[in-house]
Amino acid sequence: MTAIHIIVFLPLLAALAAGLGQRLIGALAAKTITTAGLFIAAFLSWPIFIGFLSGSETAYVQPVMTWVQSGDLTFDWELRVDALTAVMLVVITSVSALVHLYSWGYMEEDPDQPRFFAYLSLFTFAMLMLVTANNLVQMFFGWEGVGLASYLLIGFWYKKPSANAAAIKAFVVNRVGDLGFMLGIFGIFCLFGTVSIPEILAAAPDKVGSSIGFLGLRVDTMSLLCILLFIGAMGKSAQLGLHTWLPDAMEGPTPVSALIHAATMVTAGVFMVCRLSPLFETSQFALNVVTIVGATTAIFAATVGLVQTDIKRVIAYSTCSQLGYMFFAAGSGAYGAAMFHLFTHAFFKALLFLGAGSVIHAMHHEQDMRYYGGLRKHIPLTFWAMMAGTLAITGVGIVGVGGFAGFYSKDAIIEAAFASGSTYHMYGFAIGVIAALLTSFYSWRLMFLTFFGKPRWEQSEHIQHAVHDHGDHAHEHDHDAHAHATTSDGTAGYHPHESPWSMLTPLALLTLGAVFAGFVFHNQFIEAEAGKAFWANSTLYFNEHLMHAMHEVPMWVKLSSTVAMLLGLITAFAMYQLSKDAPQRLAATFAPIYRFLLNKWYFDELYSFLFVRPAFWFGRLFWKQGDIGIIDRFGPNGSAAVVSFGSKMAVRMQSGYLYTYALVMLLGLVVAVSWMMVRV
Amino acid sequence: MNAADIPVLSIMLAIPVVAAAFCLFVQAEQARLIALVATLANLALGIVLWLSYDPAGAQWQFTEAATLFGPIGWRLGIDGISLTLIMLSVFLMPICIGASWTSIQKRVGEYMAAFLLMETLMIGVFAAQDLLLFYIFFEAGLIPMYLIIGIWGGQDRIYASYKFFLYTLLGSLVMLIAMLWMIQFAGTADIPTLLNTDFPVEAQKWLWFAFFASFAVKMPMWPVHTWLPDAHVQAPTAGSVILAGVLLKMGGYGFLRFSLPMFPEASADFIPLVFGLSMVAVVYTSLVALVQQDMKKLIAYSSVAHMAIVTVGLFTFNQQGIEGAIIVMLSHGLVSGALFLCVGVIYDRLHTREISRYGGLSVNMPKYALLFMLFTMASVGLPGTSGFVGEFLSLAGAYKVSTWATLIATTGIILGAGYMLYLYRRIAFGPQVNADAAAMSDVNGREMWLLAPIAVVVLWMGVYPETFLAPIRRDVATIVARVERAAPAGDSKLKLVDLTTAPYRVVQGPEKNMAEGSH
Amino acid sequence: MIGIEHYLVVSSILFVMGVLGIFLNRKNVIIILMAIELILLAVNINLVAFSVFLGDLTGQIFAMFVLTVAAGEAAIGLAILVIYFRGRGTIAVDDVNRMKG
Amino acid sequence: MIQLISFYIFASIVIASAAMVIFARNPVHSVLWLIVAFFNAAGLMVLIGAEFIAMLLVIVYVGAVAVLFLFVVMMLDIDFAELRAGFVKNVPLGILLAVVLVAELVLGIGAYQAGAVKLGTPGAGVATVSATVPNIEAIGGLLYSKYVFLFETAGLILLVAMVGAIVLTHRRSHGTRGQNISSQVQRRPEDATRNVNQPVGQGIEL
Amino acid sequence: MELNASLSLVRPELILSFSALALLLLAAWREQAGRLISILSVGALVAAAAFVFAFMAKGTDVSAFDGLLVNDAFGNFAKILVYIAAAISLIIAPRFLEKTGAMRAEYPVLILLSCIGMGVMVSATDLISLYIGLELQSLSAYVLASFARSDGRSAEAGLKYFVLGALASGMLLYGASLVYGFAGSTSFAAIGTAMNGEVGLGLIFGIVFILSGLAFKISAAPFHMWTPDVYEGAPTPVTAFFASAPKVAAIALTIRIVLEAFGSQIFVWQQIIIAVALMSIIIGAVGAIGQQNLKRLMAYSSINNVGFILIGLATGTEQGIAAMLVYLTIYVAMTLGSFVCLMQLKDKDGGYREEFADISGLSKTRPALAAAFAIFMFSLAGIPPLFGFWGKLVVFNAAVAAGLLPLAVIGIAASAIGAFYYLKVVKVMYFDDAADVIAQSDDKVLVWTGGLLAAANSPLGYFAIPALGVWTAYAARALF
Repeated sequence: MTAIHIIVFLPLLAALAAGLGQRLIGALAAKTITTAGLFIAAFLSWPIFIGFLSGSETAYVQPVMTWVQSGDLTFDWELRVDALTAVMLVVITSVSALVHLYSWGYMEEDPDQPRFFAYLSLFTFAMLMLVTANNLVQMFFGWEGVGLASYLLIGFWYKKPSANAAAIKAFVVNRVGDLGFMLGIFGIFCLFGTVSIPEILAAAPDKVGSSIGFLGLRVDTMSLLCILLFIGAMGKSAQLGLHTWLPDAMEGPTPVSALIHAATMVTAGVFMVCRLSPLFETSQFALNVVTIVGATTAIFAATVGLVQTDIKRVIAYSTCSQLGYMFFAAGSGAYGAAMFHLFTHAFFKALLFLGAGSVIHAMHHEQDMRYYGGLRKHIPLTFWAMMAGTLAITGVGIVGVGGFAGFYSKDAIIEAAFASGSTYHMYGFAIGVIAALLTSFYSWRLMFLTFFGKPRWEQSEHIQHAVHDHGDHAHEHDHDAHAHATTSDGTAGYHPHESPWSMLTPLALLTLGAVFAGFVFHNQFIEAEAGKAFWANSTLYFNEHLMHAMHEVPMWVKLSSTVAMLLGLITAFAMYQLSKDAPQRLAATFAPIYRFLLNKWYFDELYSFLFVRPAFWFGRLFWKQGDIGIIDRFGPNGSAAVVSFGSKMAVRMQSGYLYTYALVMLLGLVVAVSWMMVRV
Repeated sequence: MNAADIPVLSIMLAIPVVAAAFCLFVQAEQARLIALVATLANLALGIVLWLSYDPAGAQWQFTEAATLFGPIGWRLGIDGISLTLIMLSVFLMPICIGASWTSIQKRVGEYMAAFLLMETLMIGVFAAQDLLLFYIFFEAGLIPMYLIIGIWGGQDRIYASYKFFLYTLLGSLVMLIAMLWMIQFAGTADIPTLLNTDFPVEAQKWLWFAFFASFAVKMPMWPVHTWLPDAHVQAPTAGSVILAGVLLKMGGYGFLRFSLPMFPEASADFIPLVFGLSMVAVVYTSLVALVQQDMKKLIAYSSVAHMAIVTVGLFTFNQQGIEGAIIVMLSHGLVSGALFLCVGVIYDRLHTREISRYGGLSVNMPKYALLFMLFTMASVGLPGTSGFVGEFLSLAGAYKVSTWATLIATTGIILGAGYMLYLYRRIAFGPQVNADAAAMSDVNGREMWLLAPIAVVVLWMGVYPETFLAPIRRDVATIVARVERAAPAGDSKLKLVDLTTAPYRVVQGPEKNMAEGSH
Repeated sequence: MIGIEHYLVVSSILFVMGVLGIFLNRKNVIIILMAIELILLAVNINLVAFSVFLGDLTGQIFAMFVLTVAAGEAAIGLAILVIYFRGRGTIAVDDVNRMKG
Repeated sequence: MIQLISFYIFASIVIASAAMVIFARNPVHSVLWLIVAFFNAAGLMVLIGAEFIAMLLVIVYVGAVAVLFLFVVMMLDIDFAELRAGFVKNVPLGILLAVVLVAELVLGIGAYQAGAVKLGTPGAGVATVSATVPNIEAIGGLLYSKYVFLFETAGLILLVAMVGAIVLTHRRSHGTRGQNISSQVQRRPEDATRNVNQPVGQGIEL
Repeated sequence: MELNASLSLVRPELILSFSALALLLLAAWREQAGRLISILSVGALVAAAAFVFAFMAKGTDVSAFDGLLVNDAFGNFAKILVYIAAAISLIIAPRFLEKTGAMRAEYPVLILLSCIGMGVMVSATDLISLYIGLELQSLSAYVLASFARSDGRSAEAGLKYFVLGALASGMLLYGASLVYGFAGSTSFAAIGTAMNGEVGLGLIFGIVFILSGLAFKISAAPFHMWTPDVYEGAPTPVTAFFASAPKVAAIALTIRIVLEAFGSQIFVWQQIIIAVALMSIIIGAVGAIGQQNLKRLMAYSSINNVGFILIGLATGTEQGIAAMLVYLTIYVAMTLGSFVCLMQLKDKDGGYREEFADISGLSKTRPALAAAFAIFMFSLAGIPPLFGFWGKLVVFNAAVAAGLLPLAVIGIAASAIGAFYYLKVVKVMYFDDAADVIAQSDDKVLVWTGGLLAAANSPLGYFAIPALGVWTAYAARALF
């Protein structure tokens, strides 16, 4: 029993205890157990991480037990600890522990709290299994396990149809990615005869340049395998094409969004690419694909984020966009940068989500930013936390001096893309800069709409309900009837309160992360020498040439993201603080584009048209026309009809008349005799 | 006492028959008890069998031979594959009896007798070492199942029972002719001997087809699957459990025991057929499952899709594929059985299988919802459950043979997730729209005792499948060795090509030159 | 002496007429019984002719047995006819179809 | 020559009367035509020297069978007016089949050309027709030696015919009392009569 | 002495003959002695069977009456089967016939006489003995068919049976005369010799005619048309008898003549047999589906089964013949059992029922009877593990061994159609609502007979396989 065992399995035990034993131990105990478990895990994780940072730890694998042994395919349950794992360990356990704590407050009124905490812990366990996997199948176990937990948590409020739909969507879309992942694993096993990650990575260079049969085609071996694996990563990390589930996943409780859909699970794809980076390095083609997909996702999500009104959706698209950054960093070969961004992003994005949760909590579950405004004064602590997060995500900082977390990681990515130099990477660089602008814009837009200006709460149904439920207990749900209640200050008489300490503590801790994570850790993550030493203890391929090159990019490149950030801030300030109707006018002027963005590039509609509706249509077709109309009709029912027709004929021939019988006998005789004559 | 010295298999075959005879003559209450005791006794014997089976020992263990019936040798014996399937049968039987405890109120004695006979026949199928004996057990199962569906079934039970009976009968009759031919050719009906008999390649083709006709129906493979939804929908809960749990496995067992090792060349020749049908089945039946309004029908269609994975796995000719297929069979036996039990639980309360009549059961039946969720996840092949291990192994094996088949079969994980979660959502999630459904009580102790053991085994098989892989490893290896000479080349062969003609110029390893970029 | 083929032709014509008599007639069962006698007569002619031309008495013995049986058959046939008539009051062949299908 | 002419006469009458048997409207006429046919068939047999069988044919058929037919025809008391000579609907098919069959028989056997018929050869040990032994004697000899068992079995056939005819048609006449001979014979005076010493004026108690 | 030796070889027939005559006298003497005479007849059959058994043990083929009859294992096996079937028909009959007012002492006597005929049939090695045996059996059968003379259906059955039977024996005789003429002898052995080598159409026509006549006797399509009507019309015990003993005898006779007389002309008769077999299987199965009357159903079932039996003959091999005998034995048990069940279908007024509607839901009111009936039905359908399966198996095994694969495949596929109507009986008894017209049976004899036959058809029957295999193989070897 080592620390890593405890870190990984304590959440599982806590989840089981809370989930299955909730009747026995009660809600409070369930919450305590899970939260305590996570804090213990987090406290155990940090020393490991620090050990790797300081170089006192080396990578090792802890066996747990055998899993599958089938012919030459063997994979066991085992826990791999290396620098990459350690980074993920601290991210996962820390954010998870904080989210657990946060949920005490956020979910206070929910009757199903033990279930919620059990799911959270279960998720953590699965995520830990994913990052400690030493073979692809265990990684897949974690992969699917987090998918399950995500499904359960998105659908946590299972009475809400939209939550259920979102949960299913998340699971199914992820499965599309998993299809690629599984095929990738199969291909790797087929090629290398093993699914053990170190063995694969060791053997991969030998297969460079070879070709392999796939679907009747002959394709480059390593490209095929990497692309297949990357499809899996795309699903989990909500990259363009397979991203549609992520915004819908906001149907889940906000702590879930923070933990799963910002800090940890969605980064699994990035983690996987980094974990297998030596493999990806064998195929430039695959890296190019990763770059393009990542960059395109970054810009796509950012554009959509511009026009969303739901506070969580804005952050969700932001997440999506940031994941794109991470991928094109990986595609550029800057895996360290990708991991670094993953690391910082975990803190500031979790912070943003939890902050948004705090806002939502304060606003009585109203999530539409159009009904916020002026919250700065009501919930100041939340405001400052959010501000820190915004500063971090937009990458505020001064080149050469320092800045918030995002400043280090995002700039590193943009510079690495530039440094890589190929057409694809230049595309990534350009996108990165533009997306930085957009990021800044929508982040500030969020801030301005939420915390600045005047309250606009009176139009919110949630607030009105809250007012009425708490006020005169009028349950009449007639909207117009509430018009008279509108007060001039736009608050509808509702006064948001700051969240309890259980929610604020995590905000505070994460704020620390958002502010300092970049500054403290950027050396080990991306500096050429320190990074090389740090990442040497992992499977991550650390390209020190690139890291060197990154620091030597022209100054305009280094400044470009800062400029973009400022531009975004200014635009947002201009549109949402100075001119009140600029957004509306803009939307009216560019109506088609606005609608295009508002409808998320029509991806949902397209998929519904391409896949969902045809699936049902074909299902019905196969069932009614295929099974019933053809197979049954010409199969069993058809033969039954033939037989019963024959039976009717036989009965009719059996007329009861002697002469018919005699005639049939004669007929038989004559036929036989004739046959003999003909034949002989 | 040494278990090898007593005829365990014969005793396992005899107990249910004797109990069945008793059941016919006693009151309902006693009949239930007798059936339960008998099936539990068999389960106990099964565990003895399991524990005393030596995976490293002789290929055939617990062999018995007697010449009671002249040409039909009473020759029994099991290898690991038989062992696991026998275990599955004896494990599910007490659960079936328990599932019928209260829901069957008419003609209880006969019902229990039918089930007990069923158990004997199932064990017999897996334990028979004589071709004719196998056929007798294989075919005889039709009678009790016909009666179970026809007497204790639902509205359209008669159509369903006929369809079940005639479909499967017709399928297996031709197989009988082939068996006779084989016995003539080899001069023996002894299965172990036949397993090492090399039939002429031309003869193999039609022999294979004759066996295929039977096993494909039993499996069931598309397009001869249409009996299954009807049979499932109409059968009582326990009938569905045994049908999905064990009867469908006979098809897979048949492929494994006969088609592959006895006709390796023909099997290899017909891989495209098997794969083709399986690919169609996965997509086709999954889509059909998606639009079902009847819970049992949905699960039945999902069974067809899962069985298609089995057929794909079996015909991969490699260790992973075949072991995976066996695990899928075991897993599907447990999971779909459990799903049918889950349907039975709510059917007993509301007496409808219409999905739309339920909704929001998580509220009033949390334990039920949890178990149902577990089995749903196992059905969609979530890692950590039994469903994953088998599917993964069989598809991993299939990849070596056909990437197309693997790709299409793997889409089953998407579609499977689609229809199963959609089902789960409509039953357990959402608002409680039906007052009567909302008033249903959670699973009681008896139902818990039925479902919990399955849940445990499902997780066990998912986390530590070694328990189930160990006994079959040597036997699958034997089969693989036997079919090796006909093993297909596969379409994913590696070719080391000249770098200059490679479709993409590949930059060599980690030492690539930064500035150069590529392409 | 007349050739055997003559006898064979006569007997085959007689045989076929007997068969015709069975299924052409639809009004009277007695005629059918007589038609049966015609068939047997044809057989007897055949047997006797063969016997003589083979120079072998067996055929004539056979014919004798046929004769005997024919007598017995006639008796039983008529007896059945009688009870049938008693029950139904008709011997029209058309009416003998209570059972069919 | 005379034989040939006789043959043709007999043969044509046999066939013609056979046709009449079938087509006659009146069953009585049919029976009479049947008798004609049998007589002429007997003639055909006599022509080739099978005189015993010929005689048997006349005796059995004309003497017994035909009379039996006549008897039944009369007994059944059928309304002959109703018995039109109707034909069934499949007549054309039936006649076609009959014609085909005749043609095939004639062609197949080779009877259409004289001398073409190749008969089998009786093996050794069979009863050959001898010119010196009379037909009836030869048959008798064979019948009571080799064929004795079948002969007796044929007797059983006749027994069956008899028993069958009786068991089917015999009706126990109800209302009439049968005579019980043994009880009549066993009857003794003391069973029948009783002496009583009856006092005067009290009447008799029976 | 030759005659004495021959007579000693026909001892079973002699016993039966004398018993028949004596019992006839007894019947004349004591009018109400039907039951007693039945019992005595059974005794006579048992005695005859015992003699046959004694012969069989000797095991050598002995020719009697200068080659008219033969005493061999094959004939003896068939005789035993015939006697057993006849005995069972006798045992189950009295109560039924009494209820329907048709019980007369002549019934057992006629059965005995018929048995003599059948004995002659199965041991005949000469066309004349064949004919005599056949007619003795047939004439008795005609009488038995119309035995319930007060029942119009019975008389009609007799009439149809008689007319068509006479036509069939006319065909057979015509064929026999042709064979006699062109082979030069009536002895099977001599005919067999003559058949060697090139033969003319005369002989071939003879074969066709003879086979047609025999096909009628075994009710094989297309000469089966009488069967449903006669089976329906005849009193049920008589139908049971028809379906069992005469069928055995006629099939045995067919086997013998085909193999011993026509053996070398296999390409002529094999085609006919195959065609007839397939037609019988299909027509029997298809025709049965539309039936409402259970007796008619059994008639079609017997047509169907004859088809399967003929597959064995089509092989022309020793194995095929042995298989036929196995099938025949099992068939006798199945069909007699079915009729025993049918005879227990009495309503509360004691009337006999034989329609589908009457057995609706029988399993609820008379579970044991329904179970027995179901066993017979599944057995007839050839579903393992019931014993009927074994019969089908050996027959198809023989066909496969002889290389007749297409025949085997078509035949076995058609048997699935057959399964349909057997299932229908089970369905009506088990799945449908109870009609509750059938009263409790008060006839212990039927219950016990039915029970024993059901046991024989159940998987317990498999215990008989070794013995049955040995005996049938032994019997079949006698023909080769």
